[in-house]
Amino acid sequence: MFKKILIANRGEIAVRIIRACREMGITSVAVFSDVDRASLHVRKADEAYHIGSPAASESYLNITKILDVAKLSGAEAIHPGYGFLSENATFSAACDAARVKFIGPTAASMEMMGSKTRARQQMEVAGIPFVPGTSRGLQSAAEGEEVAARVGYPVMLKAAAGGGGKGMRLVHSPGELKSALEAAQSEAQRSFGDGEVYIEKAILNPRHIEMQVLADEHGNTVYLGERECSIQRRHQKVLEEAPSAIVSPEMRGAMGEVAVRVAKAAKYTNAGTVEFLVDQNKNFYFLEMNTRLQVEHPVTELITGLDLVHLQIRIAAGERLPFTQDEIKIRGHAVECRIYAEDPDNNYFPSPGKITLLLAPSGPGIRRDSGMYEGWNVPIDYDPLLAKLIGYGTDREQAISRLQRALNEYFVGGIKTNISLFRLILNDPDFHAAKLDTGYLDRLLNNRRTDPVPKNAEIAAIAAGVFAVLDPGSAVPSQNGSGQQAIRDDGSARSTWKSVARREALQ
Amino acid sequence: MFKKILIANRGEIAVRIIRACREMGITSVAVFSDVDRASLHVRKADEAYHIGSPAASESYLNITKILDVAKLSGAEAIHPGYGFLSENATFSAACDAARVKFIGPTAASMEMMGSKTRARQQMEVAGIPFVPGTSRGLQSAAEGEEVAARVGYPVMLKAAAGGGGKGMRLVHSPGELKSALEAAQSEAQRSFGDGEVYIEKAILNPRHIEMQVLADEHGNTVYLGERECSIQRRHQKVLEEAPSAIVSPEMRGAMGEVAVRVAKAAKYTNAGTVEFLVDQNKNFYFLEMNTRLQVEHPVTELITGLDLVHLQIRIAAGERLPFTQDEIKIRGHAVECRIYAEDPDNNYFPSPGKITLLLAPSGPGIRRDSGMYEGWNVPIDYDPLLAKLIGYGTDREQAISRLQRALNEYFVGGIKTNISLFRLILNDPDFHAAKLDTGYLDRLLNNRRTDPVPKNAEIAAIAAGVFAVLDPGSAVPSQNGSGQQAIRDDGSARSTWKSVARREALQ
Amino acid sequence: MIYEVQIEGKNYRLQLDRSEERWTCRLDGREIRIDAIMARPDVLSILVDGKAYEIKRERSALDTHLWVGSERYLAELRDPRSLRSRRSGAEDEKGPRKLLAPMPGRVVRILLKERDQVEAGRGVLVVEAMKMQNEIKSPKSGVVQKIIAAEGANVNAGDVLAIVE
Amino acid sequence: MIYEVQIEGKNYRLQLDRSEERWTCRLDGREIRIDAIMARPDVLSILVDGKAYEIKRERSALDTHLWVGSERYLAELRDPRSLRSRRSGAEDEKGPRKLLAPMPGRVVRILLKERDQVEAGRGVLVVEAMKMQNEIKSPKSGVVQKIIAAEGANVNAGDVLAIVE
Repeated sequence: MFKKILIANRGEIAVRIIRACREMGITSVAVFSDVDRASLHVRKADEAYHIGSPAASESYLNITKILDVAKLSGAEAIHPGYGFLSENATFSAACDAARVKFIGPTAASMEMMGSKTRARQQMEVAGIPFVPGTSRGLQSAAEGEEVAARVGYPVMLKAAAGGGGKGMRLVHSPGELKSALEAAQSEAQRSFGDGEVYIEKAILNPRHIEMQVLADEHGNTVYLGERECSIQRRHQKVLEEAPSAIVSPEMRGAMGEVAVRVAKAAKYTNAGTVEFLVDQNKNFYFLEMNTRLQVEHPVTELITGLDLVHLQIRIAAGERLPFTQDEIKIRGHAVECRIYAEDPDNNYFPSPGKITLLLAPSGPGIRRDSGMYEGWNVPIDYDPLLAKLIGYGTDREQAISRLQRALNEYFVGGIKTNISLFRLILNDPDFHAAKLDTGYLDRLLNNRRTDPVPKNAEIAAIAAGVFAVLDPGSAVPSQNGSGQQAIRDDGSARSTWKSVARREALQ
Repeated sequence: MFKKILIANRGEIAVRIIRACREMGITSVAVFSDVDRASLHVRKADEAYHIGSPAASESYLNITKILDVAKLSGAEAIHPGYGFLSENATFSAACDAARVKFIGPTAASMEMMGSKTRARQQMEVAGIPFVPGTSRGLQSAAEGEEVAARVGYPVMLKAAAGGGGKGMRLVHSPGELKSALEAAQSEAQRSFGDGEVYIEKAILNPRHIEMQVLADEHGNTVYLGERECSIQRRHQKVLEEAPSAIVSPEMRGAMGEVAVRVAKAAKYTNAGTVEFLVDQNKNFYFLEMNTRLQVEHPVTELITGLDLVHLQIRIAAGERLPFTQDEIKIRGHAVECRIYAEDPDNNYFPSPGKITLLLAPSGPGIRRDSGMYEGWNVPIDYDPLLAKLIGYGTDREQAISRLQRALNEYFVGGIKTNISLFRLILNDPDFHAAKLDTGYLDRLLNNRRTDPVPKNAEIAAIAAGVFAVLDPGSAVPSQNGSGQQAIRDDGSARSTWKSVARREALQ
Repeated sequence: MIYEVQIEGKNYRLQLDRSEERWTCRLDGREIRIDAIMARPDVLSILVDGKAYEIKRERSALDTHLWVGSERYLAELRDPRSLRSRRSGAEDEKGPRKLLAPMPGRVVRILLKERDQVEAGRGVLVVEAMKMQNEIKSPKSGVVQKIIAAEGANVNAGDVLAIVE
Repeated sequence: MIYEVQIEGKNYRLQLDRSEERWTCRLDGREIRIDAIMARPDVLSILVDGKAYEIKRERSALDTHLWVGSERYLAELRDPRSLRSRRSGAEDEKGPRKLLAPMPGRVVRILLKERDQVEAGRGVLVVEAMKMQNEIKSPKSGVVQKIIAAEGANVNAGDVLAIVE
């Protein structure tokens, strides 16, 4: 087993990996940029090294600096977490060259899965089910029209190097195809430096369901059940659950078999996720493979009772999987909420800044994986994921009700978060009925009418006064200098709250 | 299902029950004494009523006041938690009389189990295995000597109304018996107002293992597996785990069968616990039945995936058990630490007071049931249990390592806690080898030699200076007025820390 | 002590006094029996004849929200004088208005120059945070009187970025 | 700035200065490269050439402990003058000594009267907290000069209960 592991990441996932290292008796090495000196992963690690300025390219994406720290600290392995360098084949290869074990798949597996068209070509050989379409980039609009005619409209144009919805176009009729293709190609060129675009039959209102796989370096590969990830905004997952309400044991077995075939075809090792598109008749089609640990891995851990990060490390150390496929038992239900620093009043725009108050939920069936703490200043430079709140229950209903209970206990002061969004989702009848598809969340947010002033407005009015009595000074947000300035500059209510408070203090 | 439930308790268990109510859509009603207005259960409940002065007899033990609140608030049921009125048959009967459902067994079941000798008489009829001895109080020393001669020395004298070690005596030879009996009887009389004492063969170095049972009001009774509770101080449990390392599936089945027979013999309903003494040959003997929810119920919840409080409420509402015995599956391992406000430097004497800083652990496999929060003043009037930290893992080793990791994250400032005690236990080779009996913890604490000044003393020295530089004012414990006084009165180091800090502040 | 409180745009007249531990509370003239303590800064526990409420205060540079349980309310506290001076929305249209940064970030683009005409809702500059760009829009139609923020500068929540006259 | 630090009874001479964000640190004359920030009140993150330490300060009315990871250290910070005046334990026996309440509680029994003789370690009074009784023992042999606490009174941690001369 490794004695020391470097974590090439930050935030909640770095903390989660540091915890796994501590639990396994492995020394953890953190790296940090200028703005992360006070971040939780630096507080919690056994060792920590500064690697540069806030720009990721100068720090968390800088292969040379990270390998230098590995050498300096004597780390024998590197865990990349998710994002940053986690799916970077060059980094995986560079680790091999530096004789540091990369905790994840080989560069070859990553490269194969990196290009959607190359992956598709390989997977077709392995007999994996696909959305009907082309497995290579379109040479011309004519070719596109020919394929579209074969598979039937509507069709989807997708960038081969794509992701996050960039270079994607939905085409309903032959007339639209040519202009849509040109638009998609130029967008793909701009976004990924690669204009290759392919065509697929469009699956309307699909579900996004993914299967977790684990493969050791001795040829053993298993699946750990699916995750329902259809609830997305701007093509980003917001809430995930396991198992999926629509997946029967038979369907799980069939999807799992396919996922294992995909992994074996890619000579895949360590933890990976095979993403499927599922249509309304529960036909599932291979979408892509994520060659890393997923943000949402905890829901799988809760229903299987396994620790995926422990297992990643054991696999990377050359150990065999400690169980066979039929020893894996799924029990209960788990739902994860991604707590983002986002302002619900400003179209969920990121909201970094200082956390002035943090009330964290706990209790039965609640797991919290967090990278924040009270007093921490959330930097403006990285993505807004603050923490993950995961609810487990005997069944889906109990998992949801525990999560609702915990969300009511959760409070982050000083910055805005999307916690209220989860209250909205978890109260929605369609969510309870598991009527989900990738369009679900946009529909929910668009159809939402602003409620009439709710029943506790009078309590809020009283509370506003009680704060002024018990905490007069507080009307000036003291932790936030700019707050005072805003109050001075802006002839608005806050300044008078302040003046009221002042008179109050004199009495 | 009930619309409203009153919780006749305080602290972490009241919070835990309030959470269950919220998860089930039931309105929760808290009660509080003068010193608990700011306690967490009052913050978290839907309704809260003051019931009197700090003395438990005037508040949490006051049946009249509690039933008055039930009537006033319209609560349809009362959950007693543990301690206080939870095993008070008079209260259970009074609830019936007031037509408020008591969430627990009937008064009759409680009374039968309330007296160890009466319970023993009933259980002998049901063919439950007992430690050899008498099932009724001794009339004379002669009778005691006669029984002792039959079962063999050493023997244990026990108070029939007893508990917590009061009125207990270990007797090694006939000569000691008479005086020991008189001492036990008078102590029992003083402690319980009942001098009845019975005699049993003494089991040396026994394990204390208990079996969780659930019975609905339709005659269905199941067992949910055992808990290993041998780690005790002053006859109080400190750390519990499930399953027990020495219990095989066969032994579990046998103990479970007996526990179910005990429950049925007592016409038991709702959640209960059958305690067994287990000797070194794994023979198990019925000890007593606890007719309430146990402090340590979470370890059973984690290995079974069930919520015992939800189930208690459903049973009390007249529902049938939603599963059969063979649907209950035990998976993984769980260990619970009871976090007490106790001073390890002062023989674990209670340490109430204001919590000035609270760093709470979380992450994979960690459940925290807590009644405290930062800024709360722990009252001097009740027992010192602050919170429970429970670790779950795929196996015992992982559960322990996760708990060790979490304990290192746990910090309570302003008062003393026994957190360091758990570090000691979880690092002990005998604990890892599961070599446990009821004498384990006393042995561990007595054999413990004070370590040489450990390796990080120099870091501590540097840190002391860094605090003085970064937080000069802090040398005066500001949250604690008396602290300043102590510092002024006592011509010691702290005052100079203060003076150093002062000069520092001037630079 | 008298407070004029505005919750989600609705005004309340609140009379609130405390002697020792006892509170007297009148809301729009109606007497209400309450008990209140501050459990932590920004966290209240309020009892209103039996009902228990945990209230959390969410303060930002721009506004204050109060959470009652899981419901969130925009809250303003003011005294009658300032109220009089701000009653009509029309008056808000008069005089210069400031554009404030809603969150910390970096000014990546300035879309208008000083003395440019601007309609209400039109973007004046772009602030980037966490790899996303946010157009700061003009609160009113008028003329860009002043651009205060410099391109590339880091700004804090509440900083004044520009003024529209 | 020079500090005399005592950790678990062992003395260290610490020279510590900070200009802007840079620290200079000498422990018993040995130079050590450190970086330190205060993450929260009573919580430090200290880096000592690569090694990361989270330090938590546990303050009570009677003493200060520092947690380095999971190890707990009794810590005292003093300057040379006070040190000189307190070096020998013998001197501690001279003069009156105060008995302080180690925790909040209630004085349930007073075991000695003023002017009683008392040996070191003998109980002087009994404080009850959380249903347990704790004998407060005399730190030295001598005479009970003054009993300050009254039977039945509530006391706070650090309150002076009695003085032994």
